[in-house]
Amino acid sequence: MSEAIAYYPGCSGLGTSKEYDTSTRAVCAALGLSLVDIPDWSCCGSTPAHTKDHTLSAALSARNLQLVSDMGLKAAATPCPSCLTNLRTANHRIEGDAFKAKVNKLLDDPYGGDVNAISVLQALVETVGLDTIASAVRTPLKGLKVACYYGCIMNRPPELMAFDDCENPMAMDNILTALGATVVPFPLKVECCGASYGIPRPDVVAKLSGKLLEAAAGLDADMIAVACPLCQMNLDLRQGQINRAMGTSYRTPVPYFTQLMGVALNIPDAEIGFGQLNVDPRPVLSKALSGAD
Amino acid sequence: MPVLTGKELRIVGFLCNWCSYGGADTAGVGRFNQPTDLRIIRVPCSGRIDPLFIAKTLINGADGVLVSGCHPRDCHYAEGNFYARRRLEVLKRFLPILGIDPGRFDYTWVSASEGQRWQKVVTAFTEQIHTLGPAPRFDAVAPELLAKVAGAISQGGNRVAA
Amino acid sequence: MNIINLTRDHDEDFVHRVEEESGQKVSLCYQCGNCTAGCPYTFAYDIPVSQIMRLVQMGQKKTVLSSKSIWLCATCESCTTRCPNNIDVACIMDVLRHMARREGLAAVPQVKTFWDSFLDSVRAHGRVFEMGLLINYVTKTGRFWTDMDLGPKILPKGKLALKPHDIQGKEHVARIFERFDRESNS
Amino acid sequence: MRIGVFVCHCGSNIEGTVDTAAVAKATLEFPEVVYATDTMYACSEPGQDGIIQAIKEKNLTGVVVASCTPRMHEPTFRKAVERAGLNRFMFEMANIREHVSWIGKNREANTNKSLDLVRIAVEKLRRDAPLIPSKFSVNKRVMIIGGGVAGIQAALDCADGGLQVVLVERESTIGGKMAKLDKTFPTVDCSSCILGPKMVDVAQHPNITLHAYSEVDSIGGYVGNFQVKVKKKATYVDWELCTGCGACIEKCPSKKNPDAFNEKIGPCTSINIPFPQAIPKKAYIDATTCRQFVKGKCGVCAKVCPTGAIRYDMTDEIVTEDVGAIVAATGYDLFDIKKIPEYGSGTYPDVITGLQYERLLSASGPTGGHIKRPSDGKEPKNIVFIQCVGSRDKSLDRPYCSGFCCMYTAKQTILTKDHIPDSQSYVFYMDIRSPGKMYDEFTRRAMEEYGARYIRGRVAMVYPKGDKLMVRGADTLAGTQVEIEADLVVLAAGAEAAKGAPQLAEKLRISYDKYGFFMESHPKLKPVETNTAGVYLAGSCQGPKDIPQSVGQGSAAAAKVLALFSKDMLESDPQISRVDIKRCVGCGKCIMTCPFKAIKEVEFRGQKKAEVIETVCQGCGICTSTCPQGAIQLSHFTDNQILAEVNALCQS
Amino acid sequence: MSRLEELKTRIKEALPGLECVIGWQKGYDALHNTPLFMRSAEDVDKLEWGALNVHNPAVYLPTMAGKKVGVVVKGCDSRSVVELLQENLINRDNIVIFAAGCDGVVDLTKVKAKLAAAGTGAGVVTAVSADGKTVSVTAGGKTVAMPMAEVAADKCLRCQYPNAVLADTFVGTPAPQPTPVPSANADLDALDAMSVPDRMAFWRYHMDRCIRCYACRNACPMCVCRDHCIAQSREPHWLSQDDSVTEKLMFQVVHAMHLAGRCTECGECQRACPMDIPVLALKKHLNRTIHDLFDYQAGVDAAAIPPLLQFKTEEVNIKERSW
Repeated sequence: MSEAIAYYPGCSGLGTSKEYDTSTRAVCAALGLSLVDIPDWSCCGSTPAHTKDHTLSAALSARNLQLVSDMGLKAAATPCPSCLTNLRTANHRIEGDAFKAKVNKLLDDPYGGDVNAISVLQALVETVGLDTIASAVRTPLKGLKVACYYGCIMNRPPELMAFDDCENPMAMDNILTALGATVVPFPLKVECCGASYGIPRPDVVAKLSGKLLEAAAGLDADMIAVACPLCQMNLDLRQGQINRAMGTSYRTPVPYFTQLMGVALNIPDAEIGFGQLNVDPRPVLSKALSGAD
Repeated sequence: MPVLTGKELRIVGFLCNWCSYGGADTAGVGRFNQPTDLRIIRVPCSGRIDPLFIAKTLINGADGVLVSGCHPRDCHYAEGNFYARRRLEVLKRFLPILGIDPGRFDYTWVSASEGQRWQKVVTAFTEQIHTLGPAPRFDAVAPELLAKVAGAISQGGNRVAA
Repeated sequence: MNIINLTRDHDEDFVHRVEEESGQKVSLCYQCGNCTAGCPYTFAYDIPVSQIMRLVQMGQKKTVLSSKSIWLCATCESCTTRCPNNIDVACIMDVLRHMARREGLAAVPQVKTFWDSFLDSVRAHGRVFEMGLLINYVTKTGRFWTDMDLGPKILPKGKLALKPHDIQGKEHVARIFERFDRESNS
Repeated sequence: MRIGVFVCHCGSNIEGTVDTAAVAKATLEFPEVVYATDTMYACSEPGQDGIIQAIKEKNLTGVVVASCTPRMHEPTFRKAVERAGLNRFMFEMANIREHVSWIGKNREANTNKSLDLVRIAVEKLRRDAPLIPSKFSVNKRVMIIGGGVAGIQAALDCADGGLQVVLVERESTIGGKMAKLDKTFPTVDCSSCILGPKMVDVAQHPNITLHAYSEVDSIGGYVGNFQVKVKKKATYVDWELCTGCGACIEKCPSKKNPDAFNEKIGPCTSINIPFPQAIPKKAYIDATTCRQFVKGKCGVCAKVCPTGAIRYDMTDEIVTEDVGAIVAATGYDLFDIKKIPEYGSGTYPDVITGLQYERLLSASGPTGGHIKRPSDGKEPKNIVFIQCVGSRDKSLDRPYCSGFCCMYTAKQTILTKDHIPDSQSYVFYMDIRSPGKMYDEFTRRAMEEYGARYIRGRVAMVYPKGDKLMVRGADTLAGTQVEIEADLVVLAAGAEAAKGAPQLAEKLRISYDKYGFFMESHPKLKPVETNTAGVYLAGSCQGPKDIPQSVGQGSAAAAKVLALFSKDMLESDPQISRVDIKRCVGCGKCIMTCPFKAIKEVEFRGQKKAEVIETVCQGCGICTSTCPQGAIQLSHFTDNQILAEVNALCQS
Repeated sequence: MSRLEELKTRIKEALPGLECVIGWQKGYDALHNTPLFMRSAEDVDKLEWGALNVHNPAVYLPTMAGKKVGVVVKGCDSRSVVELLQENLINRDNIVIFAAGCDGVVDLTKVKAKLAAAGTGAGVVTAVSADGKTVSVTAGGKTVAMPMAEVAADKCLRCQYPNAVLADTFVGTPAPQPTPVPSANADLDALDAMSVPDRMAFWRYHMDRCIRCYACRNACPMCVCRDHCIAQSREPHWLSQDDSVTEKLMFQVVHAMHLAGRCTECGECQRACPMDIPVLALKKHLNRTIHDLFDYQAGVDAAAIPPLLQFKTEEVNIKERSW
């Protein structure tokens, strides 16, 4: 078994993306990837923090990275790309001594800069490996056509994120292929969904996410697999708002890729948490899987 | 007329004719401003630069020596800079045992097209020398320091320092 | 349209501040438009991002800091990733927001209010309390209709906790904010 | 010694920030300096006359000129002092322009530094000795490396000038990139109609030996006497017997290989002649795809060849060519458009390069001159051209302008309209670069007469939507995002140095820039010369060039070679190493380290000694810094001269 | 048969074919052995072997180039022979090497210090005996016993090659390799521990004492320039005759740099120094550098090319400095 990695669920993992959290934990446990909870972790600050100030944003992230360091671990994994960006940006900026000093001035316990942050997706691909995933499949997702949508910041900017291709990432596609699903070449993989503007500017989200739903439908995808709580919320929960604004009538399921992994690995339904989604993927899923037989 | 007292330090450059001297020319043609301390001695090839020239320059009181040649593999004479690299690196590591700060000597590679890089190198090296300040001289070691070291030596016998 | 007198109205200090705070060199921009071409928010902007860059080069502080665009940028990094001159455009947009805040400007107030509500929530609980954030935002903006339609979809799922998950070290987090406030006021 | 010092104003170039009169006056304090003056332009005729006059009137025996870089005018002034009766090596320069006046504005510091530089020049001059060059014979054959239009032009001009020419071409045919073009701008001439006759001339010229499908393996020797080993790669066809009839191509069963000549948008056979006008018109086998080689059985071509020319057992062969000069004309390669994934090249077949589009336009191309898009063979209606793909892009380490893309794109929009009258071309550009005779008028015609829609802005991404390609870009003039539903996207891929260019430069001992383009001797005044005597450049190997520029450089390089060969004997540079036989202990360290094998061991009164071979020594001085007893000294850069410079600087 | 007796026998056998054989003999007193040039059997009988054979006889070989000679070597001396062969300065066909295992030689400075400490500093040494562990020196009628470990030359305390690396005739049983003791590197360790300015003062102090006698150079088996040493030539004119610390230091730098990658650390330079200036430390420092950079040791492989007379296009251990 591989070395333990600290686990940073992110705030939404306790709320709007509970099912991402539970399915991630279940899948990683099934694949022997040991995720250790960070005691008393706090919010990374997300977008609002960096739009206010870079030092504040880095300090909010650094508090958590230092907690990981206190655990004696060298790496933390998070399912949420927004948290990931903040953690990695903090690490990057802290390489500059002056900035590091400013950040540590805000903290109770200074952070040394020695904890790497990666995504759960990266850990699954690099630490667990596609071969292990493929051999763990119990229910192949044969017949299921999936568009993999990574969101805008999972891989960008490439110098910072240092994982996968920034224009045409394949990590999630490769996992789903390993699960037996068919992936469609989704050209808008890294286009922004509207991010956190769902509340202050729902019109913006309707337009951007609408485009994604349209592209996926154009490719006959059964569903869109995602890796970001915000993308998931925009595409799934707000699908009705989008339909109203754009005059469309999509009913596209938007599960987390970890949920689909859960299905393939025969994880109990409760941990997969399809019931938590707005558009329930189960009807489409069972239709696709049975059609293949 | 010496260097401008208080403003300049004595920095001597040994540059190969084909790449680095040309690079310095290119910097001039591009009007890339540089500190004025450096005096350049032109040699055909970095392989011509006997490390002893550098030792001599530093022992005789220069504050810094900068050597620049063609990038490895690009030597006009095919191999000169490969020999130079070995010999200059040995010298660089030798200087501190003599009591000369190794920061007073550096060698690098600048091609004839790299005017901007030359500007950067000269500026950085000159700054480095100014940070180190005027070089202490063998013939002007402070009497107190000399007495201290001499005392230590007589404790341990001539051959061993302390 | 305004005529800009470049001898008089070029605020060089503004250009320097942007460069210093972002670590980017704005003169690298040659106005190819790739940022605007890739920006998903161009349709919502009042000034396209490439013109924001141009106006920064021109030292047009007021126009830039009062633009709506800087509040509508989601930091999706498309511009930064594709800039042929390796300019971190998204970082410049961030810095422009910081400067606008300091000038008391927020051309899209509800965005600022939303972000502030978010940070207030983090400050109070150590983590974001999503329900509280929404209520706070609605109260501040008076936009009572916000996401009312989603309530029936999400509330039965039990995803939105009605009480915050306060962390034990929430005062640590609060102290980060306090120190930050002190540093920025000093 | 009686030394004269001349400090040049270079107009205001030096005088602007250096007090030249003060420098001149102060040098009179230096040992052996008997005369010093400032002068307006030392290199001008009156300037040189002034030096000559002073030498004669003041009986000067050595001269220092403080002016520009010696890399510029050292030869000029050496000739001047020689005209006055001095040995040309009794001359030194102090570089107070490039190394002083142009890099700082502090007049006091500059004046001071200039004086220091004159001081070391004087100290060096005091230890100069007259040097007499020796003469050596010239092999009046020239090798041209690269058979594109620049190399062809250089070869023909040299051959017409009576020289024996060896032309080496990497591909199986000459013609280079120009042979792949359909038409040329701004005249819309048929490319192969104007290049074809030149290629035939090469084949028929009695003075030209062509090694096609060959590469330079190694180069030894020096100006006048190079030995070049050329690797003739195995073609598996005996070209003495091959008549180019094409029977083998017709019958070859391996037909689906990507055709390099057609930029891989069409298929070709494993045994192939790239195009009908190929020179030499000989077949060659691509062993990586040929069934005889891959599967070990086939032999169809051998069976059908009427002259029995097929040789499956052929191996690479090395031939040595002795030549006196070399012209590098190795051209350029295209930027790999796959490096910009957001444009979808490599993923979407209908995203192609401009050169691929030329092949689609060409009557000899894979579509017979009908524009059909690669994915489904449909005729495209909306065609988007994207400029600066791999040019002017720091993020891809390609900050330079490729120069010719603006023009060929304009040409392609015109040709597109000619081929498909109801088509619409869109061009995304940043700036239009069209400085050339009739060039800008040509781009205007594309817009005004042919209706090409030019959009000022870059493209962020290309993605498929149905059977269309969505092109999302910006129109920065309108300040908006724009989208085009395109049928075909043509990328103006930038030019980069030819593959293997740095390796060839190392063999030629010439410099190249960080992108792999070869360095000319002087960017303005010596554009086709290099810093290695006897090696010249022509065409895009030096930097991107269009056809007229390349042809001009081919002719220019030929002129340089003809001028070099106009003498029967060349003078060797006497700045070479010499052995003090008394001091030599015969250890052979100099022999061991000499890169040119220019030092040999000789017996002198029963003792081993080193001896320099005058014409082989290139004057690098590695031997001098290797010899512990200083027995071998590089003339004009002796230990004593450099030590005198060091001492002058340390004592001043 | 002892090593010495066997050596004598073998040399006598070989002598008819040789111009001479170089070794050691008793000197002006019992403590000082001196070089011996054996041309006859009687000469051979004078040969000495043991802890007092401090000289390196290889120093004479280059001057005898062209003649067929023999040389008796300790392990350290043999490295000088090998280095001379590497550099083409002597011809293998003309050299016959006799060797035996070496148990170390004394450092005369240390011996004299012991005598001085025992109050018998001055005067002629009348007898010396050594049994490998102890050296007993009789002077002024008084015998002082000294542990070999305390009077052995530093180089012997760190000896890697007690037996010749190259020999035509090796007699007796090989000597065991001593375990290095920390004090063997005391000179370099002390310099390493000093600050850079202190080192300048250190060399200033010693160069003030240097009398510029060139004994260091003359004793060095690798200083093959001899009369053409650049320290004394005007063409090229590297050094003036000025009696200044800088000129004297520059000479030491010339000597050290000319030995970079060539010095076998035989220690003759320092042994020969009448002023006891620790000039070997400079060469040791360079040898350490050469070893770090090129994983090379001089004088162990006659076919090896010295590192500064060759190069690699990619140097693993030389890091380009970034500007």
